Amino acid sequence: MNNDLYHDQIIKWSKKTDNNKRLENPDCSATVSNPLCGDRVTIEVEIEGDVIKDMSCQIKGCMLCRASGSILAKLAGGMKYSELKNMALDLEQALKSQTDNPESFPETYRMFYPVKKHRSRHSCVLLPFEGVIKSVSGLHGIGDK
Amino acid sequence: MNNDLYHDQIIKWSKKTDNNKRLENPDCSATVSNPLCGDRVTIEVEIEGDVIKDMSCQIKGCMLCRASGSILAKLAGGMKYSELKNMALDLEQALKSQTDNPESFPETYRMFYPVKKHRSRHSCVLLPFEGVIKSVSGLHGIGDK
Amino acid sequence: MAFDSGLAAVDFSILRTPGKEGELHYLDNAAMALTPDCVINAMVEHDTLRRSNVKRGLHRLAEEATEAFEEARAAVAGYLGIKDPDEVVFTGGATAGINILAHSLGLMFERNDEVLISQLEHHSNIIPWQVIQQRQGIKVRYLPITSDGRINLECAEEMIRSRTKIVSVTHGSNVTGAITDTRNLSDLVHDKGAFLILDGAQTAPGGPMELNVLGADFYVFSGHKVYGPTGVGVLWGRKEILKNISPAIGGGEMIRDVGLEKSTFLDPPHRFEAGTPPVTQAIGLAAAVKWLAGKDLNGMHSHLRRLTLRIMEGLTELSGGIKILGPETGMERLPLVSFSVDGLHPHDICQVMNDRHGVALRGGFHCAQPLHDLLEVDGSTRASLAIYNNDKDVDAFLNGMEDCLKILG
Amino acid sequence: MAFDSGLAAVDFSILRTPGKEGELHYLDNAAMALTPDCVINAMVEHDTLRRSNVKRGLHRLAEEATEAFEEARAAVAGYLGIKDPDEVVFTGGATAGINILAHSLGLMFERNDEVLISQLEHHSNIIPWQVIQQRQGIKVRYLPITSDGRINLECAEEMIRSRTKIVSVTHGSNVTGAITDTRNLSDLVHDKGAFLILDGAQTAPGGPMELNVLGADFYVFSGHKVYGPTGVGVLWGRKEILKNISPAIGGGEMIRDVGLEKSTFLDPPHRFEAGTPPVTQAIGLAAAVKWLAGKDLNGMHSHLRRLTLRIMEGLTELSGGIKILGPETGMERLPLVSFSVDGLHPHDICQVMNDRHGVALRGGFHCAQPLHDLLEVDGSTRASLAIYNNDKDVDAFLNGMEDCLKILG
Ligand SMILES: Cc1ncc(COP(=O)(O)O)c(C=O)c1O
Ligand SMILES: Cc1ncc(COP(=O)(O)O)c(C=O)c1O
Repeated sequence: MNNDLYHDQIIKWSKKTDNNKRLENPDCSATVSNPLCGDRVTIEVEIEGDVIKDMSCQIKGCMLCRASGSILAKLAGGMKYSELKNMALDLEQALKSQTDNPESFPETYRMFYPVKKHRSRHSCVLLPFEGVIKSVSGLHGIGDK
Repeated sequence: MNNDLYHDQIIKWSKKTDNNKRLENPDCSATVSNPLCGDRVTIEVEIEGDVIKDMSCQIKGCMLCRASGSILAKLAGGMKYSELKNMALDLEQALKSQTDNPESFPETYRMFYPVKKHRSRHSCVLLPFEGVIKSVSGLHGIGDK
Repeated sequence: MAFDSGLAAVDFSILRTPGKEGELHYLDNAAMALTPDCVINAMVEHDTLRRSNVKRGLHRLAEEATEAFEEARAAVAGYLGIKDPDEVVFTGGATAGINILAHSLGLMFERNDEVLISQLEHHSNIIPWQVIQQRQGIKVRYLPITSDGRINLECAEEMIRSRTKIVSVTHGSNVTGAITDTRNLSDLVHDKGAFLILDGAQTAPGGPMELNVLGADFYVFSGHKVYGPTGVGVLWGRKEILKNISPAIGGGEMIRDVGLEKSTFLDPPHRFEAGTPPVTQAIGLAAAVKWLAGKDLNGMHSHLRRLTLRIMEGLTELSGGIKILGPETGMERLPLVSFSVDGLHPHDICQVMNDRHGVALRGGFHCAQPLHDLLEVDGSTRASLAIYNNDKDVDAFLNGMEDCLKILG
Repeated sequence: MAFDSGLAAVDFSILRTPGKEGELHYLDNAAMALTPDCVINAMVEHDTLRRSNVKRGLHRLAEEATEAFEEARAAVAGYLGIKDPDEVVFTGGATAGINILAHSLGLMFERNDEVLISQLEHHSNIIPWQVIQQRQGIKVRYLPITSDGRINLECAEEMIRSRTKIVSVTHGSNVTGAITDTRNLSDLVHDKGAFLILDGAQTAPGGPMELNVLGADFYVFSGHKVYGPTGVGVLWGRKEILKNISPAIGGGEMIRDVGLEKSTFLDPPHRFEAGTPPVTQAIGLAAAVKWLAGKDLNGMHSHLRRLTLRIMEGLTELSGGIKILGPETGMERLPLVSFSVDGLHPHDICQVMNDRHGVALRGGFHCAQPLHDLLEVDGSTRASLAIYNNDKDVDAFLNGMEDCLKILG
């Protein structure tokens, strides 16, 4: 029996709570949910031009979703929104692709490689990204680039 | 391959048309049909007390139904209605019973023994009886005996 | 090289092992086709290795079952020639598919809206609309048919009007064998902003399709007529339309959020798959369409056309008031032939053909009573062909019919 | 002698041949039970010997298929303890059965009529009524539940009133395991001239029944939860009521006479079986209930009661904020236990239980979102038992839960 899906790193990240704090002056926010498993993610973003300044991520959901959200919230500060969108695409592709190659995952998300073979759980990992994209794409002039 | 369902007697009776004539003064009449195969039987009966005087039987249907109707129309004249009802019951029971015994059929209906194993066709043989019963049971004082 | 129906027949246990009653000439394929061993095996394999409920489970069996079920959906999408498997809804059969559509689209109808069907329809494509008519005061109207049993499409332009919301017609008739030409029809329907539903129960068995070319918005068929299992069927619909329809048939696995007053629904296809779907049967159906797609289909079609022609010409040569329904020889038709015989009841013909000749036919109204009323025949007898039928079956049929006329006539 | 679950387990290929992943502790039976080989074999035999459409054919295969199908109906009637097989309607599943009822009875509703369900219901017994509510302006009301997850029947007397036409409740909850006491309920319902529908999806697997004793007018269940095939279910109704309901789901094989304006319907059960029924699956279902009826059912029930108790007591002993939903130990309940764990998501529990312990559970809302909202839990994890489960499965479950709390807590 294998233990790889919930390995130490995932567990550690899933328990981080520092990005749960709400932002004082978010430029945008959004809530997304996954009806199949009841996960719900609320994202707040501070953004200047194309650059994300700060982000919070409140998650009612499973460990995969919480771990993914914690990493994203940590990473996002200082990142370009376009980069984040590309990372989301890369991650989705890596999860869904037919070939089994951990290298295809964005480096900071390589710990999610074991999720690959559990199709029904891909959406848990992707949900925080969806939240950011939904949130920012509501802002005029950025989202529709 | 066996030939027994449509044997000579059945064919002969199915082609008799002498009872297709309409009665001049029927006491009662009824039309019944079998939605599963589209057979339709119209019965007219002249009856005095419990005794059937004359009967006509017009059939749009398959050979089994026509043969059954011809025999019934021939037999019925002079028969007590209660006897006819009993014969209908006997015939139905003989068709449906689990045991394979031609003797269980009313004598005049023994030619229908091969129908026994074709469950979906029992109703073709029984339909003319249904017609008589529906017709006579409409008459006050007889049908509800 | 000529098509060898024997190469298909060997795939069927039921044909390899004739019963004690002798050879079986199965010509009742339009009612239900036989099913090849690979379909049966696919279902046995599923039930013995991956049996579980689908869509939500996280354990191994549930994940494997869900994967197999979604692969089945993709296989059916492939068969239909459409890109997005999410346009494929698994149902209980063609009838279930039309009922889902009628009841769900019905929620959007207003009084005096019209549904246009045809006089050629199977009861499955009549009764559901009559139910909506009775319930909601909409109007069901009927495209007339030609004397050779095709939908009279010349009337379509006039009959489709702004109140027409749905045009729902058979893609191929189970009685006359006529195939509906959808090209102009689709344009006429869409010009008026209506939707076109095709009942593909009899055309789906013809092999892989290009549904988009047909110009339909919805297409339904049954598993058991495409060599697949009973208990399963398919409703295909364009995604952008399916997304905007509220499902009238509700249950588990199709909702997003359930409140006491109101609920919201998942995206298609799930919103139309209320309750536990026919999992094992969907997998069997996928095996069936993959099996069929692997055959020489051009060969099959010309083989079946030839056999159909033999039946029609053979019947014409028999004396005794035989009337063939549907398009005459030479015109396009499905590989089936329905006919009436003056003075003979279809059930008598079927019984003699079975008892004396081992030929399985179907007789009656074939669930198309309005059509028979119009053609003024009291039921008909139908011989319908499938990939495994051969000249011996046709010989047995024609000899049998000659015998029938002798005995019963 | 104690009940030996191993004697049941040997009937299942899927249990005899554990995958490479090691032993399987299948505790997801409330979602779908496994199916014994005799059921699979019955279907294979049918498809390879008697495959044909039913109800109207006159050839050998059609007669044999019809006979087999009607024998299946009789077998199910026997299982339900009712005399007349014509009260048994084959459907696609429990959900399909409730939809047939809701839509058909819906045709008779008047504005402001009421349907009373409960807060304990599966979505299958909520959504169809909400659809009718939205369409026809009837009102769906909810019997409240007790804090231990039973329907609060004390409110029934007050809530069932003259406008109430239907009371439709679960006979056994798939979440709390509570079993509905129908004796008084039935009287209350009938006193007001309403009908009582029982959702038997979770009670049907308990073995042969005496439906008449329950006092219900309708009862639905699914094949796949009684060790039978997917794609089939049963709707039972009292003949004199069924006879007076117009079917809302229409198609072939259920009509008496089809006119262009209006049609008339066959007697029950056929009027509710629109289209080709799930023939092979009905035969599989009959094999399943016959197989189950042949087991030591008293033995099974006390065995499952004991295992259920072990699960409940085992969970109570674990530290870590575990809350068991439903009746407390000692009270009657179905052999299933749902629970929530503070701070742990059910999907995480299910995943770890599967990956590390080979235990198959189900987590989430179990298609009963209103119930979870009321119990104020964000989903639950469920272990549900069947005839083949044993102490080893419970051991694996309890060990696994301890591990889960350690890893995830
Ligand atoms: C109580 C209850 N009712 C109804 C259903 C629906 O059954 P199905 O999905 O087989 O239609 C289920 C099963 O999920 C259930 O547990
Ligand atoms: C043209 C047509 N439509 C619909 C149906 C209904 O299919 P099913 O009975 O499988 O639902 C049939 C088959 O009988 C058919 O031939």
